[in-house]
Amino acid sequence: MALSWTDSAGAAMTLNNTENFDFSTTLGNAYFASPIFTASGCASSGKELAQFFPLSQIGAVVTKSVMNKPRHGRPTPRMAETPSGMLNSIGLQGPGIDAFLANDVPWLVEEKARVIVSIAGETIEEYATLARKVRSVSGISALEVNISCPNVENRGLVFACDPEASRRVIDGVRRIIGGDLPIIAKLSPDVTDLPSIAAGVVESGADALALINTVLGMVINVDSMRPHLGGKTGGLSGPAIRPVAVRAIYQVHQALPNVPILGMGGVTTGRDAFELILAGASGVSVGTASFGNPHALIDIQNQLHQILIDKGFKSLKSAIGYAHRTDVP
Amino acid sequence: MALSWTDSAGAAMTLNNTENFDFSTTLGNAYFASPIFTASGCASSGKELAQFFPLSQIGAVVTKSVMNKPRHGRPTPRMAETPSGMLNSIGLQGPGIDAFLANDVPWLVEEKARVIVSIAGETIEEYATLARKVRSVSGISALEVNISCPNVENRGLVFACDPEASRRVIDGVRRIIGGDLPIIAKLSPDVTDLPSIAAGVVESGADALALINTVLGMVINVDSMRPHLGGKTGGLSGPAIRPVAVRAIYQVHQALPNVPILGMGGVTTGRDAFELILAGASGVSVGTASFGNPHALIDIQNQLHQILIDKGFKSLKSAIGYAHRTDVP
Amino acid sequence: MVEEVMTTINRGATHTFATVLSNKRVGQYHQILLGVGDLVKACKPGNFVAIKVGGDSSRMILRRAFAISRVAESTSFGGTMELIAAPHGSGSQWLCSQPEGSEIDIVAPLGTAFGIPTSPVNALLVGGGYGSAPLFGLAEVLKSRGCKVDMLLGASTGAKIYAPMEGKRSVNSLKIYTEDGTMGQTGRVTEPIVDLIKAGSVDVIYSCGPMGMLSAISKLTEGSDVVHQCAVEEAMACGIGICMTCVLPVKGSDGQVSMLRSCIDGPVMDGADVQWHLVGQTPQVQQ
Amino acid sequence: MVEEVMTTINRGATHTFATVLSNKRVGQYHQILLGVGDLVKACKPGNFVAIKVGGDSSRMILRRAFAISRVAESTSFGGTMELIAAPHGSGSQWLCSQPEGSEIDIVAPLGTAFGIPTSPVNALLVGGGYGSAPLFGLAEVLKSRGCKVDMLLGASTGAKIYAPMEGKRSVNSLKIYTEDGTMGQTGRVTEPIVDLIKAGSVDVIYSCGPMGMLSAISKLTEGSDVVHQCAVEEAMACGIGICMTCVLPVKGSDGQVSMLRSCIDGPVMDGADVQWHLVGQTPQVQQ
Ligand SMILES: Cc1cc2nc3c(=O)[nH]c(=O)nc-3n(C[C@H](O)[C@H](O)[C@H](O)COP(=O)(O)OP(=O)(O)OC[C@H]3O[C@@H](n4cnc5c(N)ncnc54)[C@H](O)[C@@H]3O)c2cc1C
Ligand SMILES: Cc1cc2nc3c(=O)[nH]c(=O)nc-3n(C[C@H](O)[C@H](O)[C@H](O)COP(=O)(O)OP(=O)(O)OC[C@H]3O[C@@H](n4cnc5c(N)ncnc54)[C@H](O)[C@@H]3O)c2cc1C
Ligand SMILES: Cc1cc2nc3c(=O)[nH]c(=O)nc-3n(C[C@H](O)[C@H](O)[C@H](O)COP(=O)(O)O)c2cc1C
Ligand SMILES: Cc1cc2nc3c(=O)[nH]c(=O)nc-3n(C[C@H](O)[C@H](O)[C@H](O)COP(=O)(O)O)c2cc1C
Ligand code: FES
Ligand code: FES
Repeated sequence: MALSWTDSAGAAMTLNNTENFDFSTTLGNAYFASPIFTASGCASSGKELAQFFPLSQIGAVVTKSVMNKPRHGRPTPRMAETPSGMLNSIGLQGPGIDAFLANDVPWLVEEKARVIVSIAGETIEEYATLARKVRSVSGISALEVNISCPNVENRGLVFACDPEASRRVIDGVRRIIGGDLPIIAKLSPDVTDLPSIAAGVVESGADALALINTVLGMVINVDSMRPHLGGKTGGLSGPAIRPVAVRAIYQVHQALPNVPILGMGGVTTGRDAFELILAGASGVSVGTASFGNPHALIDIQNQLHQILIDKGFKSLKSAIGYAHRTDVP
Repeated sequence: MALSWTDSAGAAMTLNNTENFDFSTTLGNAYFASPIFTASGCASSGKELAQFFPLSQIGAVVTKSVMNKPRHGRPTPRMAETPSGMLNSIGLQGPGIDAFLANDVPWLVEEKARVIVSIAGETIEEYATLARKVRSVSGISALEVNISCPNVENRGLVFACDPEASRRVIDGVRRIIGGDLPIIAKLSPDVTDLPSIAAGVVESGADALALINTVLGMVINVDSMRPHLGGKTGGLSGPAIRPVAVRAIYQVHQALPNVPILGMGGVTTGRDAFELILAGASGVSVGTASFGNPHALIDIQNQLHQILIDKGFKSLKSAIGYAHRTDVP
Repeated sequence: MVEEVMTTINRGATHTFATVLSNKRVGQYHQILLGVGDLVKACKPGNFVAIKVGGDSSRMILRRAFAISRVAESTSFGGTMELIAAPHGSGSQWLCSQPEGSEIDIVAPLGTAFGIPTSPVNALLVGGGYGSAPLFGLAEVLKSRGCKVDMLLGASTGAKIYAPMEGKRSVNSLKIYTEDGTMGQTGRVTEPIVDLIKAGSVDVIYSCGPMGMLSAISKLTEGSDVVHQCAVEEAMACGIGICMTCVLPVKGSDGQVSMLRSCIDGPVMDGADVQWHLVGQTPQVQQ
Repeated sequence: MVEEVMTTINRGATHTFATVLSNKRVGQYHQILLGVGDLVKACKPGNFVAIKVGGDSSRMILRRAFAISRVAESTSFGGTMELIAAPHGSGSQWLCSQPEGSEIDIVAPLGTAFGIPTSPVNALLVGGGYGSAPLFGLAEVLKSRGCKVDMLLGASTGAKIYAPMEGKRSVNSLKIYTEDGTMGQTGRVTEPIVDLIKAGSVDVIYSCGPMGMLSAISKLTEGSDVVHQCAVEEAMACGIGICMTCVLPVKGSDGQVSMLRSCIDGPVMDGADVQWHLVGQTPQVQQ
């Protein structure tokens, strides 16, 4: 059985050598040679995946959401496998923004990876502080603002579930960042009216949207007869939620056709990435799939590249939102 | 290979013969000998499943949501299989309430099935009309009010996504029904704050809640490069959404511990039904599982019965919400 | 008024396990023989079987439908059922990869059967791709009733023609059409039908194959006296009438169009009743 | 300040296919021999392998972790890797049902290895259930370094003791404990350890088994000079350090507790550093 990814350098060559096809994408003013990115929290800070392929070969590394202070996260068990999916409750364990910017970003830059830094805060002020620190560092292509964490100032409500709080976070970050670094607002699908939340953060200055974060779920351990996860509820990811991701991307692209979307949710193959792109994604993050297949990003990237060419597209960009076309079938 | 369900009569005997164990449940003032019901829309009107087991052997038949007028529903394709799930967009095809009450209910009553009638309307007035017609028929154990359909009077917004509209539907139905027939309000998980929608309908007179209806999803057909379903979006059901169902049931049971919940979403085995019961369900509807296994209801019922006994429960009721207990583990 | 026809499921339907007795590649298809015991007694040409695919921990939760190609009772194996399956996506590929001896979970027989004329008639059997599978069993029945049985088989390419040796014995004539000319005549199976109808040499057409072919034949028989019984193929979630996903717009005797379930009101339907132009749309409700 | 230790993944880790060369039942376990080629060169006692389970259309999306029991290079098969797997849930049952000749998708070797002393010491190897699997390979290495190797194996019942004939040759002594007394002495494997430590006859304990056993041994070695290297078993979503699900609270050299990934900072950890009382809780962040 031949393994496509044993020679990942060769695979990348194929991508570059194809003439007449443009695989690149943009999010705001940031350019990426490939639309396939890691998903925040599913590639740690990058070092671990680098064992399997050079990080310079994929579109970008989206780093794990980092908070201002170091954080232990939630107690174990932190995961439960579910049918075609999994729940996680990591609780944003991490080294804190200072250690992260001092150690992880320089390493990624050295590896020639495109870097998107994801930040998470418990208060609007914390987001602003994080943005200020990120702004002072070079080598970063975009800022992903993960607003799917609980707002400690407002009854623990998740920012992205509250239109007003979402807007204020993005507004605060935008003021600090100025116009240079594209801001990608990462939204939760657990809301009644996603397009209106999306419109709100775009109005407040988001250049792009990341859709979708995990879906709130829970598993009861039938042996202990208690919630299985240490954190009780967790985020559902993986192929199980792909139809929700496709719907979210389609809805938001329909409402805001000019806002680029970084799509994600259950992408495991090039076919899946293609589905999200047809729905309206300009780029695709791969999360849970890497847990089952360390070469998932490279495999998906190669497959997507081939599919687009086979379908006759001249560029990735011409496939974005193609499922919305209105000509008679 | 022995098939437990080839002799379903024998299987049922086992259930009845167990002394010292009470498998019954109640929703409002309605009593059911078993907590395992069909899910609305997943058993048609009952006749078709009766080929595989007597309908009198399960807890109840919840009939397909019926509207006032006959309806063709949505165009095909109406379904797409997804990882561990499926999307459907049937669009409430049905004969209309008059034909339904004249033909289907008497047949079910004759079969000695416990009947829960599910109604769906496009206006608050239509729900009231439906309730009036249902009230005039005997042999019905409860009324399930499916408010997960679009409200034609209010921007097509789904009733169950709008706290005020949900309340008004249930209020209208409650006024008509009086105190006799338990009202089960069926809610959508596609909302920001499910417990508050639940509290609203309970305040308006719902005796019980049905959780969850399908999750809004979409599949793009990568051959045609257009939305696969005739209705574009569809409802996601099956094991993929079980963690969402468990979370919804747990959350609502925590907020409203005295309101019985008819749980559903991805239940395929007795273990799954047990999980929903531990989370807080008083009864469990089985939907999509019957498509893959026509004996699913009987299998699940037998397995659940055995699990409860093996775990040492003296009654189904003592297991309801057991995962919420606060004694130290 | 749209009055929904309350059909009930095929009374012979049983949910049971079957044993794979053999699994052979034939062109681009797999010929799969299942040991199913007494269940064969209830099977009629046109019926189908719904098969659980992918094993116990599969992400595929729905059954897959396959026409019953033919059934037999053998002394060594008891009742056997043959399927002709194309390895299309994951589910059918799984089925085609099941080795001899595997146990598979089936529900059968399901759906309606081809109507058999009470007097000897001239029958034309038209099959597209694996659609020929149930036609050979049908041919045998028709022959035994004294019918003249002509058969036309078509496919895009020769490897997609299924026409077993034994099968050929039960027809009076067999013509093959392939679009790429790799077997039989080059062209579409529908081409010769016009002339056959005009010549009055056909009383009934039985067809099974892609929806486009069935619809084309319905058009050709329009206005003629030729009866057209076609076995449709709509995506099915349950196969047993409980999900309402497999519907087709069909005109009833009262002239009203309703959305009928192709799993229990079909797969065999009267081609003249199916509203082919409305497939993929919703008819207006007339009250 | 909590400073996260930036470990990198085992440098030998490779993602490849392996062939099942044999699969035998041994008591309640399956002894599975995989042909893995040159990859064996990178494997050390204590490392594990992450295996994709369930086939292509499985609903199981995560790999399953198994300790590498031992590796060998044979002339006929090239490099081979042995696993001892208990058929627990769907994933491990799938693995245990793979016939000879199957190709399985693996990532190995992963994680840390047992530390090997540079001078000959008295080593006590303690295994619970299938936890004995990696200890026999370890015993060979220790023997070759001139260590004295005593082994204690325990399980609830005899069928859960894994102690192959060949393995017994590489230890100086082997004692078996079962809770139901069906094999060896009745009782827990931890019982004799106190006396061994007191007697000063042990320098290093290597342990592998249920978390309860590892924690109990850590308690017994507390305050003594005995080094305790244990191979932990936390649920792992990725096995390669990218998901942060497999963490354990571990005290660093600076006295601070951090949540370390047991897939790359483990599975072999210093039992004295693991904060057993905090497992399943979150330590306070000290700044
Ligand atoms: C009444 C009937 C009889 C059939 N008889 C045969 C037969 O004799 N031989 C044969 O090879 N095939 C037959 N088919 C088609 C067969 O059911 C599909 O090829 C099969 O379902 C594809 O499943 P998959 O997992 O391989 O493909 P996928 O494309 O992965 O399937 C995804 C989903 O779409 C549905 N689907 C995909 N293609 C079809 C299709 N053509 N028709 C209906 N549903 C589809 C599947 O059931 C599944 O739910 C028949 C279909 C019907 C409805
Ligand atoms: C480092 C390490 C080494 C291991 N070595 C062996 C070995 O040599 N032999 C052996 O038989 N088993 C070993 N295990 C345990 C083995 O991984 C589990 O039995 C297996 O994952 C169970 O999967 P399942 O699908 O059969 O069970 P399920 O219970 O259905 O699994 C559901 C989920 O829980 C996880 N899970 C369940 N039980 C365990 C467990 N005990 N440890 C970790 N995760 C678990 C699974 O990985 C899966 O994600 C080891 C585990 C780890 C972490
Ligand atoms: C273990 C794990 C950790 C995650 N951590 C983060 C995070 O720190 N920040 C964030 O924005 N999203 C996080 N996510 C969500 C993913 O980035 C992604 O939005 C989601 O998992 C859906 O994609 P997938 O199905 O490809 O995994 C995490 C997901 C998983 C599974
Ligand atoms: C084909 C199909 C049709 C459905 N029709 C209805 C309906 O008419 N009314 C309703 O309240 N729910 C309907 N549902 C939702 C189910 O009753 C149930 O809430 C949902 O499918 C989750 O349960 P499951 O995963 O067991 O299917 C339908 C679901 C399916 C799959
Ligand atoms: S396939 Fe379910 S009703 Fe026909
Ligand atoms: S299992 Fe993913 S980090 Fe250890």
